[in-house]
Amino acid sequence: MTERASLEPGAVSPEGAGSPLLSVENLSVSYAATRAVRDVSFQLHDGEFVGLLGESGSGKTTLGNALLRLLPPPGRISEGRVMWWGSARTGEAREGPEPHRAGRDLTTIGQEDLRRLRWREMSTVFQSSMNSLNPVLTIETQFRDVIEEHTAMRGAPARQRIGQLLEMVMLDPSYMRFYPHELSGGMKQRVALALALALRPRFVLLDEPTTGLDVIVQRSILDNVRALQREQGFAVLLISHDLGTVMEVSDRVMVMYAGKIVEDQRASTMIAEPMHPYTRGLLGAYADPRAREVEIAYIPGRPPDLSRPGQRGCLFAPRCQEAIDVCRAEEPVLSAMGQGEAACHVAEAAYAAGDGRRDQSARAGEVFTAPAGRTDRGPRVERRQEVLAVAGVHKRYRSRRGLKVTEVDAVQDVSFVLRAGTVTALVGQSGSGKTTLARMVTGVERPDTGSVTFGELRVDRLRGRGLKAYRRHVQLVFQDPFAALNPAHTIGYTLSRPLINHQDVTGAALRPAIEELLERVGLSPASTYIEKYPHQLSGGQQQRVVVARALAPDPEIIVADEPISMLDVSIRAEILELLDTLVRERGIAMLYITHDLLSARVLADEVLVLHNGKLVESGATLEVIRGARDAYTRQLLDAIPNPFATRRG
Amino acid sequence: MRYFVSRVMFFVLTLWAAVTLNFIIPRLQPGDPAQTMVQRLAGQSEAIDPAAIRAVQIMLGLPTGSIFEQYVDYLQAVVRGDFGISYTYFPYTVTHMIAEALPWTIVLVGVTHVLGFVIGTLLGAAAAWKRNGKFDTVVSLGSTFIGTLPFFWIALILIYVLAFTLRWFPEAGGYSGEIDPAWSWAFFGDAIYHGILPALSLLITAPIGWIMGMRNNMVHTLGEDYTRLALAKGLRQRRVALTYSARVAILPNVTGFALGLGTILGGTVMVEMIFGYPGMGKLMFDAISNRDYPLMQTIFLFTTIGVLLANLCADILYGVLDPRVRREAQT
Amino acid sequence: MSTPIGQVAKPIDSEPAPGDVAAAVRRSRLPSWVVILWANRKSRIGLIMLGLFIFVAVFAPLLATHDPKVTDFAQSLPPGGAHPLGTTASGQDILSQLVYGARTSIVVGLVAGTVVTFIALLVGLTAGYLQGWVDEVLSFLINLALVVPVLPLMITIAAYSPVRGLFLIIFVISITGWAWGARVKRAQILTLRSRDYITAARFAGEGRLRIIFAEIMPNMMSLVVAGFLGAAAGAIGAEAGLEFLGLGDPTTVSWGTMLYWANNSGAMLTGQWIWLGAPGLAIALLLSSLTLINFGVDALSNPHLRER
Amino acid sequence: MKIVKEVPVQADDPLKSPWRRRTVALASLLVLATGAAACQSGSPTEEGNKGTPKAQGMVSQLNMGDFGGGNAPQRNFNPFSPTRLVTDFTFEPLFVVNAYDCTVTPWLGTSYTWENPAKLVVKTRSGVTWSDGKPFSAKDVAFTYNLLKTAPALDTNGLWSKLTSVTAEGADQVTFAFKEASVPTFTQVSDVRMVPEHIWSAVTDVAKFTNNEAVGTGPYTVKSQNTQQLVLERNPKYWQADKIKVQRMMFKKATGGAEVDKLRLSRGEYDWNAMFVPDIEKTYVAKDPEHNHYWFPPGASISLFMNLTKAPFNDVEFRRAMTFAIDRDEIKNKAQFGYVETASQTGLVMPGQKAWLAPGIANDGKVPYDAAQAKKVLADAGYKTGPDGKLLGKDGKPLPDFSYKVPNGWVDWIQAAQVIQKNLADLGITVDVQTPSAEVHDKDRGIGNFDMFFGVHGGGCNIYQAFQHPLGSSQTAPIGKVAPTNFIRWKDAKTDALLEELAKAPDEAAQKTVVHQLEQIMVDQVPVVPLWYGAQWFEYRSEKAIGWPNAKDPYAGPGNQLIIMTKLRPNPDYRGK
Repeated sequence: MTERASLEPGAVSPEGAGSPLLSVENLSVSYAATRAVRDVSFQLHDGEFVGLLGESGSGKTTLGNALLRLLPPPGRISEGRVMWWGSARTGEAREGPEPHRAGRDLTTIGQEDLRRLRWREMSTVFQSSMNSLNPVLTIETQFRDVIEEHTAMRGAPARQRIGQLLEMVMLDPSYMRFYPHELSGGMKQRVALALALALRPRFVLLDEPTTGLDVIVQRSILDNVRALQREQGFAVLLISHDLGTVMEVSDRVMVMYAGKIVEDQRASTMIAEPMHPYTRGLLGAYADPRAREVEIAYIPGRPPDLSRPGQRGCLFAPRCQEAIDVCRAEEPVLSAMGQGEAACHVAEAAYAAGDGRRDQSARAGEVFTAPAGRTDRGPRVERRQEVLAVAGVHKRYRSRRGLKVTEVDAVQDVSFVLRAGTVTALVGQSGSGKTTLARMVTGVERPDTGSVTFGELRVDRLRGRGLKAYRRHVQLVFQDPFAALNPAHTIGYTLSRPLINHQDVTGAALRPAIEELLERVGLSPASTYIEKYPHQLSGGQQQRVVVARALAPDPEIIVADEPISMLDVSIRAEILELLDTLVRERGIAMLYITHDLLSARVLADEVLVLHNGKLVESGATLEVIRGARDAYTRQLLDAIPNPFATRRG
Repeated sequence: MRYFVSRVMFFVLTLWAAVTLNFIIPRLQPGDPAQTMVQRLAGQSEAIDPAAIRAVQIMLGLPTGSIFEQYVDYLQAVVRGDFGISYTYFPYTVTHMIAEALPWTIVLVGVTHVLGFVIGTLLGAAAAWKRNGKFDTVVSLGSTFIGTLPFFWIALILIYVLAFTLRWFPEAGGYSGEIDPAWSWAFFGDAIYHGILPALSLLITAPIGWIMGMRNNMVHTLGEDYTRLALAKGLRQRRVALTYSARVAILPNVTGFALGLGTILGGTVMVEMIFGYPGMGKLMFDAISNRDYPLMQTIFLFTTIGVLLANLCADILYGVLDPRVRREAQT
Repeated sequence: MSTPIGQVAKPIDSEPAPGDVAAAVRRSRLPSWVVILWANRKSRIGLIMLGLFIFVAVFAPLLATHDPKVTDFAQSLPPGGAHPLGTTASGQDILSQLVYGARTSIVVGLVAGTVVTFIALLVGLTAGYLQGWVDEVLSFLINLALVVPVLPLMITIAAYSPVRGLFLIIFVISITGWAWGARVKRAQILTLRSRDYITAARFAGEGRLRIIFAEIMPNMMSLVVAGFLGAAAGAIGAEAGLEFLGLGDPTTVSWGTMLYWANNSGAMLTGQWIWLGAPGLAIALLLSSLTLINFGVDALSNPHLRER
Repeated sequence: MKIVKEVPVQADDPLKSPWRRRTVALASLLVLATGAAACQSGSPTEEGNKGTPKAQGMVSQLNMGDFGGGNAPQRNFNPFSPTRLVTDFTFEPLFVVNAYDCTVTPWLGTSYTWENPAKLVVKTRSGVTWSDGKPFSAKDVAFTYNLLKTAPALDTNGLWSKLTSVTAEGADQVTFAFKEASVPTFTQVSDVRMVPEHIWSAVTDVAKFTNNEAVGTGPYTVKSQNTQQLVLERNPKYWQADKIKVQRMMFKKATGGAEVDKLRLSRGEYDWNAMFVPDIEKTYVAKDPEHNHYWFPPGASISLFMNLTKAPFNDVEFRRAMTFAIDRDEIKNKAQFGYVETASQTGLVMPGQKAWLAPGIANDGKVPYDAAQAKKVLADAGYKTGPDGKLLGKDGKPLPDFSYKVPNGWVDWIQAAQVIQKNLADLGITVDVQTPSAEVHDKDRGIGNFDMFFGVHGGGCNIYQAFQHPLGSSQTAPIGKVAPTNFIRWKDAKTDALLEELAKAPDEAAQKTVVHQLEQIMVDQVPVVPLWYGAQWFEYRSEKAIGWPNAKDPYAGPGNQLIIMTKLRPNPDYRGK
C-alpha cells in the first residue's frame, strides 16, 4: 500500500493549515416546513477527525447528506454554501498539495463535476450497512464499480486492489465473491469502510457507522477506522449520537441541537470544559462503570419541533436549568469562547465575566446515582424474598435446511433467582441467549431440561389458561416503546386493558385507576395523556406508558428488555431512575436485560453475564464489574466507550 | 438448491391441483353431460332414440364408472395427452384443435406480454427516476386512468376507429384466407398485419401494471441507502439507475411477470373473441358458447399449466437474479 | 381488468401528508375516515367522482328519463332530442341504461367487494394468525388461487353454471378473486403479530379474538379498505367483462350488457359510437375514482400520516 | 351458405348472437314435405372448358358467408356429421322438398310410389356420375341408407326407428320397407344426402370419417379450404350442368363475430348470406338499394305453451281467452323488428301452406288482439275479478302468479314474454318472467316443471310432425318424466286417432281431410296459442347474379340451395368480370 508522500500520518495540525479542505458557510436545509439544519458554518481541514454529535432529530444526518448533496426529496438546501477546497484531480498520480486551490461550491457545482469529485475526493459510510450495499451484486462488483468508474484499473489488478482493501479492514479477500446478505452486520460495515477508502479520498463522512452492532464489534471497527485514518491521513466527519464514541475517537467535536451547532471544540478540552449546558448534559449521561461511585444525569424535556414556526430564543432554553431571560428572547449564535466555539448566552456571559470555568460538579439536568454507590445496599440483597427461580435450564434449537439439521444450544445450564425489590441484570451480546432466558421467565418458551419456578408454580409446565393467569404476575417492558404501543389505540385504552383483564377494574373506577398509573410513572397531569395516541408522545413518554402498562396488573416480576437502548442518551437515566424507584418502592423483582454494563451498573443489584448460552459470571453488580474475572466480561467492559477514560494510543 | 427444489415442488403440487380442479368443475354441473352433448349433436327439439344416445356415448368415450375410476382414467389420459374429442369439431381431437390455436396465442400473448413488460418497466423506471416531475405525474395519473379501461372496450374502440371507420386494418381474423397458412413471408406478413390490432388492444393496458409496480418499487429502491451510496460513489446516473435502483426494483416484477400472464390471458379471451383471432382465447370462447366441455376444460388446463410454467420460470429466474433467495444454495 | 382482483394499482403517493388533518378530524362531525381521505387531493377527487356515481345509482329512477328496459322507441336513433344519447337497436333509451347501469356496477362492486374482502380477511387472518399446518395449507391454497388464471377460471365456472345472472357473476368473482387480498393480509398479519404491542396485549390478558380484532385489525384498516376498493374495482371490471362475454343475463341493465348489446346489435354499423363508448368510459371513470380514493387510504391506519 | 341447418355450431352459439340461435330449433323443424310431384327429367350435358366464365354467360364468383364448422373450421365433408362444413352443394338427396311451398322436386330420384303406407319405391336417376367420374346407381342409394343404420349417431332423423330395410333393385330402383305406416316419413327419407359406395364402403368409423375428398354428385366440388375460407368450384360433370351458371363460390369465415359480418354485408362483400341484421332497411338495403335485398320467409310457429295439467290452463275457455289476450303485433314489432309474421291458430305456416287451410277458417286462422273479448270469454267462463283487480280462479280464490320461462339470453323472446306479461296483467293475471339457462329451461320443459313458455312447432313440410310433435300422446310423459316433444301434456284420443289416420293417408287429398280436422282441434281446443312465425334469414345481392327467390317469386325457401343454384343466372347489366 503506497502512502501519500506529503501527508505524514497524523501529522496534520487542524488549526495550523492555512486553508480548509471543506468549509460550510451558513448552510440551511429544509424539508417542506421543517428547517432541519439552520445556519450552520464550520470548517474541516485535511486529515482532521471531527465528530458531529447530536440526538435523533438534531439534523446531524441531514447536514451530512447536504454536504454530499444526497438529500432525499423533498429536502433541499435553502441557504448557504459548501465549499470544497481540494480540487478534482485526474489520473492515478497524487501529487502534493496543489499550488492552486480554488474553492468550489458543492451546492451549485454541475452534476458531472460533482460526480468526478465523489468518491475520489469524498466518500462515505452510511449508517445502516444492511442497506448500503446492493443486495444483488457481489462485493467485488460493488468495488469494481467505483474503481472502474474513476480509475484506469481493470481486471486482475483491480481484483488485487479489492483484496488489499478487504485485508485492510481485516476481512479475507475471498469475501469479495460473496453477496452482502451472506455477511454479518459487522463484516458488511467493514466492507462499507473498505469501499469508502477504495480510492483513497481526502474526506470520508461516517454516518453512525457502528450503530446497531454489538459493542465489541463496534469497538473493533472504530479502532480500525482510527488506525486507517492516521495511516492514510484522510479527513473524517463522524456523525453519531453516541457521545462516548465520538469523544473517544475525534480530534474535534461539534455538538448539534435542533438543527444548529451549539458547541465546537477539541474533544480533549470538551470533556474537561464543556461550554454549552446541553453538552454538559450529554456528558453527564456517561460514567465509568468501574468507578467506585457512578452517577449519571439526564436532561428533562424533549427537543423542539422544528416544523412549528415562530419559536423564539434559544431552542434549548426550555430544557436548560441555567437558562436566563435573554435565552428565551434571543437565539444565541456560535461564537468563539473558551477553547472553542459555543452558542450559549449563559456561557458567553460566564466567559465575558472572565470566569469560564463554571462549577464542574454542577452537572446539567437531573442526576441519578447508582444504587451500588450507596453503601447500605449489599447486605439487603440477601434479605430479599425469592420470587422466581431458574434452575439448570437448557434449551437447544433445531433448524432444518433441506436435509441438514443444525442444532444450536441457546441456553446451557443456567441458574439464577429473581428477588423482590431487586434488579437482576442479564448482560450479553445478541445471540448470547438472554432473550431465550427472558422468554422462559415469561413462560413463552419452555426449557428442554431444568425448571422455572414461581412460588409453587412450575412456569415451565404451564400451558393455556394457566399461562394466561401467570401473566398477571410477570410483565414486560420493551426495547422500542413505539413498537410496544398499538398505534391505533389511545394511551387510555392501552392502559385500561390490563386493568380490566387482570384487576377487574371496570366502569367508573377505570379512569381514576388509569390516571393513577400515569401519575405513578411521572406522566402528569394524567388527564392530558389519556386521550393521546402513542405517536403524539416523545420516546421517553412512550416508555413511561409502557412501564405503566407493566405495572397495571401489579406484577411480582417485570422483565425489561433493553428498555433504554432505543432512547436518546439525554433521557436514558430518566427511565432508569423510574424503573429503580418502582422496583424499590413496590418490591418488584426485575430482570433487566442489556448489553450495556454501565446501565447494569447503575440499576442492577446483581449481574449475570451470558456468553454463548452459558453463564460466565454472576454476582453482586459491583463485584462483577470491578473485579471481573472472566475474559469476556472484561472485553465487554473495555468496549464501553468512555470519554472520561484516558485516550487510547 | 433448496429454493429451486421447493419451487419445483410447488409447481408439481399446483399442477396436480389444477388438473384435479379441472376434473371437478365439470362434474359440478347439473345434468348428464352425455344427454347435453347428444342433444347438441342432434339439434334442440329433436326426439332422440335412446340407442343413439348410447351410440354417441360410446363414440365420444364419455366417462363411465365410479368417480374414482373416472379420476384415475382422467389422470392417465392427461399423462398420455389424450383430452378426448371436441364436441364442436368432432371428430377432431381437442389436442388437434389446441395445437392449431396455440401458436397464434403464444405469439400474440408472448409479444404483447414481453413488450408490455419492457415498455412498462422502462416507463415506470423513468417516472420513478424523475419522480414528482411532470413526466411522472403524467405517467402516474395517465396509467391510473388507462389501467381502468376494460380490455374489451379498448378492442371495440380500436376496431371501430381503425378498422370500421378508417379501414387501416382488417376487422377480424388471424390471416386473410387468400394465402394458405404456410412458412412463407407472404403469410407471415399477412398474419402480422392481422395481429396488429389485437396486439394493440392488449398493449395499451399491458404496461400499466408494470409501470405502477416498477415506479413504486423504484421509488423505494431510490430511497435505499445503496442507491444513495451509488450516487455518492460518483457513478454515472445511468449506472445508478439501472444497476442499483432498477436492478433491485425489477425483482418483484419478475414474479409479477408470470402472474400477469394470467391476467393477459384473460384479456386475450375477449380480445381474440372480438377480433376473431384464431387463438386459444377464441377457441375457449367458442367452446363455452357451444358447451364444448372437453375443449373448454382442456384449454383451461393448458392455460393454467402455461401460467404455472411461466411462474416456475419466473421463480427460477428470480432465484438467479436475486442472490438473497438462494441463500441455502451457497451454505 | 388489468390487475388481479384485490390488487391495488396505484403509484405510491409522494404528496406530503398534510399536517392539519388530525385537527380537522377533531373539528369535523363527519366520520373520521371521510375527513382523512378528504385531506388527500387525489382521494378527494376520487370521493367526489364516486359520490357522483352513487348519487346517480341511488336516484336512477329520478334521473333516468325512461325505463331502461322499455323498447318503445324508434330503434338506433342517433343522439339528440328526447334521447340525448340515442336509442339502442331494440329501441331502448341509452342514457337511461347508462344511468341504471351505475346501479348494477355499484351493487356488484359493493357486494362482491365485501365478499371478496371477507374471504380474503378470513383466509389471511386464519393463515397468518394460526400458523403451523393450517397456514401451510391455506398458503398453498392462496398461492394456487393466485397462479390459476382468474378470468379463464371465472369463465369456466360461469359456463358450467346452471343459472345465469348477476348473482352468479358476483359468486364467481367472489370465489376467484380473494387470493391476492388474502396473501397481502396474511403477510401483514405475520408482521403485525410479531409486534411488541401484540406481545404486550397478550401480557395484558387479552384473548385471541380480541387480539385479532382489537389489536391487529385496526392496524390493517388501510389494507382492508384498500383491499376492498381493489376488490370492488376488480369485481366491477370482471362483471363488465363477463357480461360482455355473454356469461351474464343480457336482460340486466348494466354497462357490461350495454357493451354486449352494442357489440352484438350494430352500434358500429349504425355508427353509434356513444353507445359503444359511454359504458366503457363510465366503467373506467368509476374504477378511476376507486383508485384515486386509494391514494388517501394509507393514512387510515397510520395516525402518523394524519399528524406530525 | 349459411342456412342454419348447415351450420349448427355457428347457430347454436348462445353467447354470440341471441338472434341466431333460435334458428336451430326452426331449422330442425324445417323438415320436408308431403305431397308428390311429377317426374322431371334433366338431361346432363357435358360442358367444355372454353374461355372465361363470363364469356360463357357465367357468373365468375359468388361471395358467400360462413361455411360452418365453428370458428376454427376443420376439414370435414361428411354430409352426416353434425360438425361438417358446407356440403349442400356437393351432395344431393333423392328429392328436394321445397321448404316454402312444400312441393317435391325430383333430384337423384326421378319418381317415388307408396306401394302401401309401409313400403316406398323410388326410381333413381341414370346418367349421373360422381365427381370422380364413377357412375351413380341405386346401389349407392341403398348403401347410403344402410350406412346410417350402422352409425346410429348420425341418424339424427331416427330413420331406422321406422325403417326395416332399404334395398336396391337393379341400377335404378330402391325399395324402402317400414315397420308401420310411415307416409309422413317421406320428408325425412328424402332429406338424406347420397354418398358413393366405392369410397365409403372402406370407412370403418363413419361417425369419425371426415371425407376429405368430398366426392359427391352435386353441382360443386371442393377446390380449397382453410380456416378462413372455403372455395367451391363448379362441377363440369354435373348431371344438370347446363343449369349451373356460377363458376365459383367463395365462402368467407365470419371470424370477427356478428358485427364484422354485418359490416361486410353492408359493404356488399356478400352476395348471399343468412344472418340476423337489426334494422335491415337502414343498415343493409339503404347502402345499395338497387342490389341489396332480403327476404325473411316465415318458418316454424312460436307459441304460448301452457302446462295443461294445471288449472286454469286445463280449462279450454281460459286458453281460448289467451288467443285474444295477446297482442301479437306488438310482439312482432317490439320484439321481432317487424321481421316476422303473426301466426295462425291452425298451426300452419301461412301463407306458404295456404293450400292446407280448412275451408271454414276465416282470416287464415289468425286471431286479432282483443282484450275486451278475452275478458268477456273469461267472465263467461266464470272467472271473476277480485277487488284488487286480480283475476280469481273458478274457485273464487285469486290465481297464483304464473312463471313464464324463457331461456337466458334469448332477448327477443324475453321481450315477447314481457309483452305477454303486460297483456295478461291487463286481465289481472300476474306473470313472472324467469330466465333460467337454456339447459335448465329445456330440462324443466321436458319434465313439465313450468307454467308457461314459448314452444316451437311446425314450420316444416312434414305436416304430420307439425301436429304429432306438440300434440301426439306418444310424445308426452307424466309430469316428472321427460316428454320428448309434447311438453304441454296434451292427451286427446281424437287427436291421436287423426294422427294415426294421417300417417296412413297415401295421397294429399286424404291427408288434407285429416289435417283440416287437426286444424279444427287447434282452433277449438286451443292446446297451444301460436304467436308468430320464426323468420328465416336471407340476404342477397343482385349485382352479379339474378334469379333469387323472394317474396314476389317464392319458388323455393332460402334453404333450398340446390334449387336456387339451378335458377341463378348472370346479371346482364353487371360490368365487372
